Amino acid sequence: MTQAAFFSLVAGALSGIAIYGLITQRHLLRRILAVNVLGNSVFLLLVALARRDPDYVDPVPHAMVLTGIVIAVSATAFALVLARRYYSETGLTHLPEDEE
Amino acid sequence: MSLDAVHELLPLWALLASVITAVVIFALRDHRQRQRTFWNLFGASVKLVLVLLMLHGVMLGHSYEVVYPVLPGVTLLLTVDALALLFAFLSAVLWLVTTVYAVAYLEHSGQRARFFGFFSLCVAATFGIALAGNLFTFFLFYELLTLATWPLVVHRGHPAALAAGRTYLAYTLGGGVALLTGVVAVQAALGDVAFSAGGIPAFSDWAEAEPFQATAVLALMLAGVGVKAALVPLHRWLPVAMVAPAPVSALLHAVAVVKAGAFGVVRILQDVAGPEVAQTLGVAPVLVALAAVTILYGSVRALAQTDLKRRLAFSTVSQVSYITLGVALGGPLALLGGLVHLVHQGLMKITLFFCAGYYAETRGIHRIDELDGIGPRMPWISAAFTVGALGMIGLPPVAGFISKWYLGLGALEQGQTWLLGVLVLSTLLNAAYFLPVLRRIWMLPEPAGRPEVPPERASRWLLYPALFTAAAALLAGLLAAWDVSPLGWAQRIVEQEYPAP
Amino acid sequence: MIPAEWWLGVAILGPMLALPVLATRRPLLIGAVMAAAPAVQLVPLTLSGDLQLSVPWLLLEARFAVDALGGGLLLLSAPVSAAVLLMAVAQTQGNIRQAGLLAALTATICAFAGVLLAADLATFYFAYAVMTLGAYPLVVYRRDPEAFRAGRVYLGMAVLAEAAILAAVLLIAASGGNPDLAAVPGLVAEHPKAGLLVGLLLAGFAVKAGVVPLHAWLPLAHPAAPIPASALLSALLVKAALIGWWRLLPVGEVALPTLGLAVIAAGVVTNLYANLIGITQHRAKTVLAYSTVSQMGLLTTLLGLGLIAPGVAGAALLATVLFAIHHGLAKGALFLGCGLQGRGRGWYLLLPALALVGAPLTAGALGKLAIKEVAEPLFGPLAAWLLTALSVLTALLMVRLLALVARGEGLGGDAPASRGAVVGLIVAGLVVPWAVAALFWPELPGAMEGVGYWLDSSLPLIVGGALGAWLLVHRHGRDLPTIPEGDWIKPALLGGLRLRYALLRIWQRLPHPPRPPSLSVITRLSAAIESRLVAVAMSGVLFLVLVLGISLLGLLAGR
Amino acid sequence: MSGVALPLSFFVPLLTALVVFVIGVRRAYGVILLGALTTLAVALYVAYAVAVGGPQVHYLGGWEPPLGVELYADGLSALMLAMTALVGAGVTLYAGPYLRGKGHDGERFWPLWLVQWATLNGTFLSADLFNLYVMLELLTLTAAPLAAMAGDRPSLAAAMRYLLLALLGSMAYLLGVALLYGGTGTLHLREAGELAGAEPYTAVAAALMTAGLFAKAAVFPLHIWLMPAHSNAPAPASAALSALVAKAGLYLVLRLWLWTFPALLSAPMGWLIGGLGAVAVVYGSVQALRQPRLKQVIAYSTIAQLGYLLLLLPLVALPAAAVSAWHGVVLHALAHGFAKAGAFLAAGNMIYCLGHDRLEGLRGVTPYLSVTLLALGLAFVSLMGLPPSGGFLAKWLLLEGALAAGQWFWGGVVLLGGLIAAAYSFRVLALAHAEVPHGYAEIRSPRRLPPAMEWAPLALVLLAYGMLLGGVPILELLDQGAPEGVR
Amino acid sequence: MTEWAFDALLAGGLLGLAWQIVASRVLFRSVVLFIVFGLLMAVTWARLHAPDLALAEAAIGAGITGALLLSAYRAFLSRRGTDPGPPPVFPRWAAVGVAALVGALVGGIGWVVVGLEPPEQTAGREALAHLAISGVENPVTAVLLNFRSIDTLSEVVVLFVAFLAARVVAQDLAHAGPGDWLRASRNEPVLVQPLIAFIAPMTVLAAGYLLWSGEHQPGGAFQAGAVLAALGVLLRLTGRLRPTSEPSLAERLSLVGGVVLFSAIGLAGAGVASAVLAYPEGWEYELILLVETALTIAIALPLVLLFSGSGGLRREVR
Repeated sequence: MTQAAFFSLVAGALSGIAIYGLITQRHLLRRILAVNVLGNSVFLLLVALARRDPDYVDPVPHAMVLTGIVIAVSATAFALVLARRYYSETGLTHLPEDEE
Repeated sequence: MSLDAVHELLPLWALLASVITAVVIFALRDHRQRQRTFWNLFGASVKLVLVLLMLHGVMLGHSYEVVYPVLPGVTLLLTVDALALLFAFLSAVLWLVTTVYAVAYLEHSGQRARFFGFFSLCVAATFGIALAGNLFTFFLFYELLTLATWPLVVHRGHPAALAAGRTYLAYTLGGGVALLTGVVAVQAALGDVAFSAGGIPAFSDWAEAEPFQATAVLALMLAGVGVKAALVPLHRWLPVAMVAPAPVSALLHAVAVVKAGAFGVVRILQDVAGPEVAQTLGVAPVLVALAAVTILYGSVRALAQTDLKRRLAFSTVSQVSYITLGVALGGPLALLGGLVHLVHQGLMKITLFFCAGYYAETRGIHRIDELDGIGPRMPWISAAFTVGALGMIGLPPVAGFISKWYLGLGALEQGQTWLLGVLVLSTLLNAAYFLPVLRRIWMLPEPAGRPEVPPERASRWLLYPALFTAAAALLAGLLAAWDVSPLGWAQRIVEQEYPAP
Repeated sequence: MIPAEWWLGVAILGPMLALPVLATRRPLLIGAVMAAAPAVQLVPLTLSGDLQLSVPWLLLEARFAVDALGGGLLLLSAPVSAAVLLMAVAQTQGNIRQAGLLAALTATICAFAGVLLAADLATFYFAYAVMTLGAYPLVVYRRDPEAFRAGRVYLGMAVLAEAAILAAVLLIAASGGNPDLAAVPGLVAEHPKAGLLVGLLLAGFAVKAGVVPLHAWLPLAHPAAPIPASALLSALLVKAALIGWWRLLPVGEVALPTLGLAVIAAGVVTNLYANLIGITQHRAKTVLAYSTVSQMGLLTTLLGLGLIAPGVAGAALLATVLFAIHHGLAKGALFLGCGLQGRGRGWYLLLPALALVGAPLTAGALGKLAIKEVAEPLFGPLAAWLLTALSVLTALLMVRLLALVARGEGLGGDAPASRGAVVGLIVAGLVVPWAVAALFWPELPGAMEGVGYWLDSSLPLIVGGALGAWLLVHRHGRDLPTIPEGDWIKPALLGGLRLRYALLRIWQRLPHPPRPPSLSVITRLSAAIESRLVAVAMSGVLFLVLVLGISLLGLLAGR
Repeated sequence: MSGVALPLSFFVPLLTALVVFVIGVRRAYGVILLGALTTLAVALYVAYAVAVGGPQVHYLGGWEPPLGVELYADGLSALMLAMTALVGAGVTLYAGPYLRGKGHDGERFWPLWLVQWATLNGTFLSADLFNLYVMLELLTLTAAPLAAMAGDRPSLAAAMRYLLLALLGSMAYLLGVALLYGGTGTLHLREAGELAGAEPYTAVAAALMTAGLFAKAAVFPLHIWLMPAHSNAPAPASAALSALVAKAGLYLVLRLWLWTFPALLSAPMGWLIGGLGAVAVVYGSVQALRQPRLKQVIAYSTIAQLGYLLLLLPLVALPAAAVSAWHGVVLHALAHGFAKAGAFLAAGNMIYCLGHDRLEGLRGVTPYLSVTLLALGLAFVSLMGLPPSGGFLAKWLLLEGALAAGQWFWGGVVLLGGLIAAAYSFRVLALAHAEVPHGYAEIRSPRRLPPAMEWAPLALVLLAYGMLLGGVPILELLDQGAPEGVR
Repeated sequence: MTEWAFDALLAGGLLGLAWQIVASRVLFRSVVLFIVFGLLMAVTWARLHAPDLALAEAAIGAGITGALLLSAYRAFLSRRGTDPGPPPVFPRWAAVGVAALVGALVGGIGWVVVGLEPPEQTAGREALAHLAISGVENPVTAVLLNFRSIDTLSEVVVLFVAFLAARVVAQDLAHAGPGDWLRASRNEPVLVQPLIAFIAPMTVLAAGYLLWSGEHQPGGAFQAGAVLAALGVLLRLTGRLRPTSEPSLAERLSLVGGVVLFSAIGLAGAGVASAVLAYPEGWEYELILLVETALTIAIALPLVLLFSGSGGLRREVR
């Protein structure tokens, strides 16, 4: 098994964990964290795939990931601001429908 | 644009006459009563003139056609033939009359801009239905009619009106779906085909190749138009919708809606399927049976009503099925009866609703037992009512007799003697629910303590339309054998549908 | 100058055209014009030639013509109409409803003329229907419960009859469009559904003719209607049935012995029954109504004779016309006479009553003789005996009538015009039938010879008169059974009412179908579903399912 | 020259947004209008160019794919672009007076909306899968704050929910892109499709991308964020979100399945995705039936209407149905865009006048809002697919396709959806006709609408009706560059 | 072999941390472990020959994100009003079901990924082939700023939009960002002032270096911007920068300047070069550097403002 394939599998597993977390966790902060982990897992997959061919390292996925990281931090920042505003308006750390 | 081109597009101008009227009226503010009345009457008159021009043209052997491709393989087609003009002329005349009536009727109510706007739109749609040259165009205007009439039905806005509106929509939109399915299925199978007298040739080929599908499609289309034609068991909306103001009822029952349904039956049976195909597919006999049931059912139900307009509404249920019956029977005589009843029923029923509205508006009379002794008090309107009612019974010389005559002959021509029984029974029932009303109007003494209403509240313009239509109904029967009478015109249509061998 | 054939139209519409005179409000003028107007009905008779009027734009190409039947009955119609209108003007002087009554009367008269003169099927039906309906306002003119009850019964039965006639008319038209009336008997005879057709026609017109048991409206309507209206009903309207029968049925075309016998039986029974019931009645006009029924029975019998033997059809028709004229004039005079005031009015009634009984030298004797002439070849002496027996009953009935009139009060005003009308009718009743007989059946008056005839014709009068006088003197008619006017109709209506209530009760007890589930169920259900779906967790799970599902299908597609 | 129009349609609104941000809305209102009009002109020019000269291509930076990013305008893109421009112009005209009237200065709204417009144009033009990812993220990040703008509990929760699902969706999409790039080595939409075929990785990629886009476009089981988000946004934003943003997601779904994954489009796949669409059609309409507020009704109607677009997938594989269904679906997208935007703007007028959009409040408002109610009524008519609206033409074509191929089920869905749509529509319209209840006293008379607000909804809705006249040219334009099966 | 062991250890660490992040009972631990996760990610990038990413991840993924998360965590601690209590726990049976589904997905992705053959022709190969005419030597920078520059442009727009979006839902300054602005006072530890005086210029220098070096070696506008942003965070935390609710004109210009400049050059490309976003021949390097400089600021400023939770910042003069 090549290193790329190995890390691809790791990326898959990471995305699984992240999605599981996104579904089962209800605290907004944790959900945002889960989304971030999911993003990282996708980035990992991209970079791992860029590394498959022993001849060269594909720069395109790298550029994609770089773009992705900035987008991820933007989205995270907005999500956090939103979550904080939500918390201050409602006093809830989770979405209203998750109330038992 | 040369004059010839303008002339060629006459159907379009006539259609636009009412559409533009509608738009202008929508744009007028509510209190601009004079302007609105002017536009109303102007639009109606212009339209009537244009229709007359077309009538003239068609009599000279000219044919009009307006084509506009809407989608690839789907065209908007307006054609003018004798059948189209029969309905178009009827609606144009009655629109003018009803407009006069409605202007007087709604003089003091709110939301007149909305009302008259939709009123005009409604007539535009009716006109479109009349002139539709293919199924797509027909459906387009057919549904437009539903939309344009709904605001009129719920115009009063009270809960009963809203409930009536709901029922109306439930039935008509459901029917629209059935019709749409059928129409699209025809389009999918045959492409863009225009109506043709005696049936579309491609349709009969199709019916031979795929009888099951053709039957289903035909049944769907007929069910669709059957809703507006108030065939049992699709009739329930009609009596409910009578909560609408009287001009609307007149429109629904006489000018537009049920007529559109009946006209649709004519078009589909005669000009799409063709009478023979409909007969072989077994659709026509079922329709005949349904129409017969409806005729009797409507009359029986009318008997039990105590509200005048409700009684009239059930009477419509029964009467409109005469048209369906005539067409479904499928012979020249029966078709003649059905077609001529299209006009006659319109004239008579509109008279009755005008009168009912007049009673309601001037005296607050809604129930039949409140009519006691109103005849001597209001002789003119009551005379009009009497003419209408007698016509409905089928009593000569009012027009209803002529229809019944040809329907009966048609039934016998087709060897359906039992239908004679239906017609006779229906006559009896009609008499049974109309004659007591007449008796109350003319014979019973006026109850004591009926409030005296100052005569000026009853606008003369509520009276004249009723008198006009009553006279028309009377003359249509009296002068039936004249060339330009409805009967004469219907004969012209029948000659096209059943060309002499 | 009006073309000759248009006088037919004038004859029909004449009385109607006189109506505007009402606007003058001058009683004398009105009376004179109204009484004179029906005279135009006689104009076509004076014009020579075969009058035919065709109006291609009217109705279904209307046609009019005069023939023996129509022309003969015009001779009846004109004097009766004139007298009736005169009486109506006189009696309703100052009444605000005078115009209404006169309008209804003239409309009915015009329609009757239309029935007589119509030469095509549709126009005939039209005129007949208008006449039927036009009589309704006459019946309910008094606006009291009695009048309304009578009107209801009249209208109900008339409309039922109308329906039967309509069916028959359509059946005929189906085989010949809108045929000339002259062609109708032939069409009916050859019609594939001839049996049904003849049945419908017989039954339909029988209501108007008052054949038992379809006579019930007559004894109700006559007493309820005002005097002139009653006269019109009895003298003219019921005769329209004869026209219907004779014009439409294939009399003279084919022999229908069974049917003919049945019709004769019905006629005889009608006569017998109506006379018997009539004797029990307590109001003069009711008695007269039953008398009309009984006399119409005789006319029905003539139709039956015509049906049995085409050979005698011509004679039977002539007899019918003759008897109808006689009866109409006599009955009209009797009714109008009832409307006179004062002690002397019984004398006015005597002559017409004698005529009805068929006393010698009266027109009645002529009529009865005509019937006998027609019937004897077929039934021999039986016919004469039967006729005599029935006449005895008629005589009894007339005694009853005169007694009632002598005792009772007059019903109308006592204007000289009224008396004039009555006298006019009596005179016409003496003259016209004889004139007709002399013109068209010259040998008939010749048959009134010999002692046998005189005995025969006076026998009923003597026997009946004596019996009646005896009953009158000794019993005063007190212990006669009380039979309601219209005999069977009252119990029948009551029974119908009870049945209706019973049915209503049953209907109310029937289980009603359950209401369909309302929209709220759907909305509640959808709300429940939506609240389950709304959690992000649920969305996540569904998202996973979606991904796996599409992947799986995609993999399968790849295979 | 015409090639430059493609990038311009992205850059013009973007730069307008930036300029507006810098110099402030109060001074830049003219700039906004100028930018909007320029964008409209550019978009219409693109449509014209495509109609005349066939599909237009612009390689950004001059680099051809797979190296660079291609902007590609075929008939579909051009139509969506034009629709966006028209709706966008309407929204822009409307938003100014609306926000001023509601007491906002619009500092937050304008840049977000203009960037969103630019992004929409970019989404419709871009032929690059990764670039589309960026565009999708931009859409999310512009849409979520618009939804949260009211700042109260329901709208914040809605925005939060939307954000979480949208992020999940974009990550899934990106994962799919990664797989696709890993398998084909290209990010170009069509090239990837040509290279990919029906491989396992394509299947998984398709699944991830489709599901991700479903989450973004609120397709049936993942629709829950849409109603609260769209109904709580300011009216012009709602209009843009419902008419354009959600549709952009579905536009991509259709693009992907027709251009990139046609090999995977088997009959069961069609049934699955079309089935979801069918359920959405029915379910969304039923939900709309029970909503107490106007904007909620309209928002649920969006869920239902978007479902129609998915009906293309089961039909497009059948030769008898393909062309009609394709035409019908695109017409539906257009008609829905106009009608929905008009409906939301009309609802905005109601809020503006009455201060709320509870349906009961529609009683007796006719005198003040007659034009608005006309627009609303016409919009609903188009939504339920009755003539003479564009929605009717779309439904006609869909039905014709379905019936021509003997697919009565899909035809039935179209019809049933129309019926339920009629039910919720007329529930609303009936209240507009209803009389004022007894004892009703007007506390304050409604405000008068500025003309721009009064007429903008009607103008938009009438565009949906104009399609009756322009059906043939529109479909001719659509045929430019259409894929094999649907030409 | 050691490499494999290292990779395995790395993978194990990533998975373990990820599990802890989503499943640990203590939220704070999750937040902190996420920062660690980011650092571990950076190491992984490095292992996978992606040094650009390693830099960016360390600066942005771990650094800025971590700061944002921590300040958000703090905000969630400050309970106001009623105590909502912890969010309800997800039912176990459902969790098992979710796990099964997730497992299936992971299995599917894994199976597909392992079977994925590298294609012959890729966009990456093309990029490397065209590197010579791109104007820069670092292939990643070439892709970002030349071949696929529209992505970069859009991505900066994303950042800008995130800032705008955050302003929409922003709270008042006292509760936004890291909380109350603490005026730099005499109470602060004595080392702070000298350290900042040292760090600030050094950081700017480092950023400048990263920016410049991005042309031929790992680095570039993102990394430089992230480093600058980190400086901003530091200054904000130590009270050297005061939050203001609205951005000043200069700030507004800086926020949009990058994109505007980039767009302007790009649109000019339609005239002077062949296409939009094409650089005129021979000017590639200069223009890319210019754009990158503007972008650095356009990246740094929104990040700082997002952390600060404010519309703008003012220098605090003591």
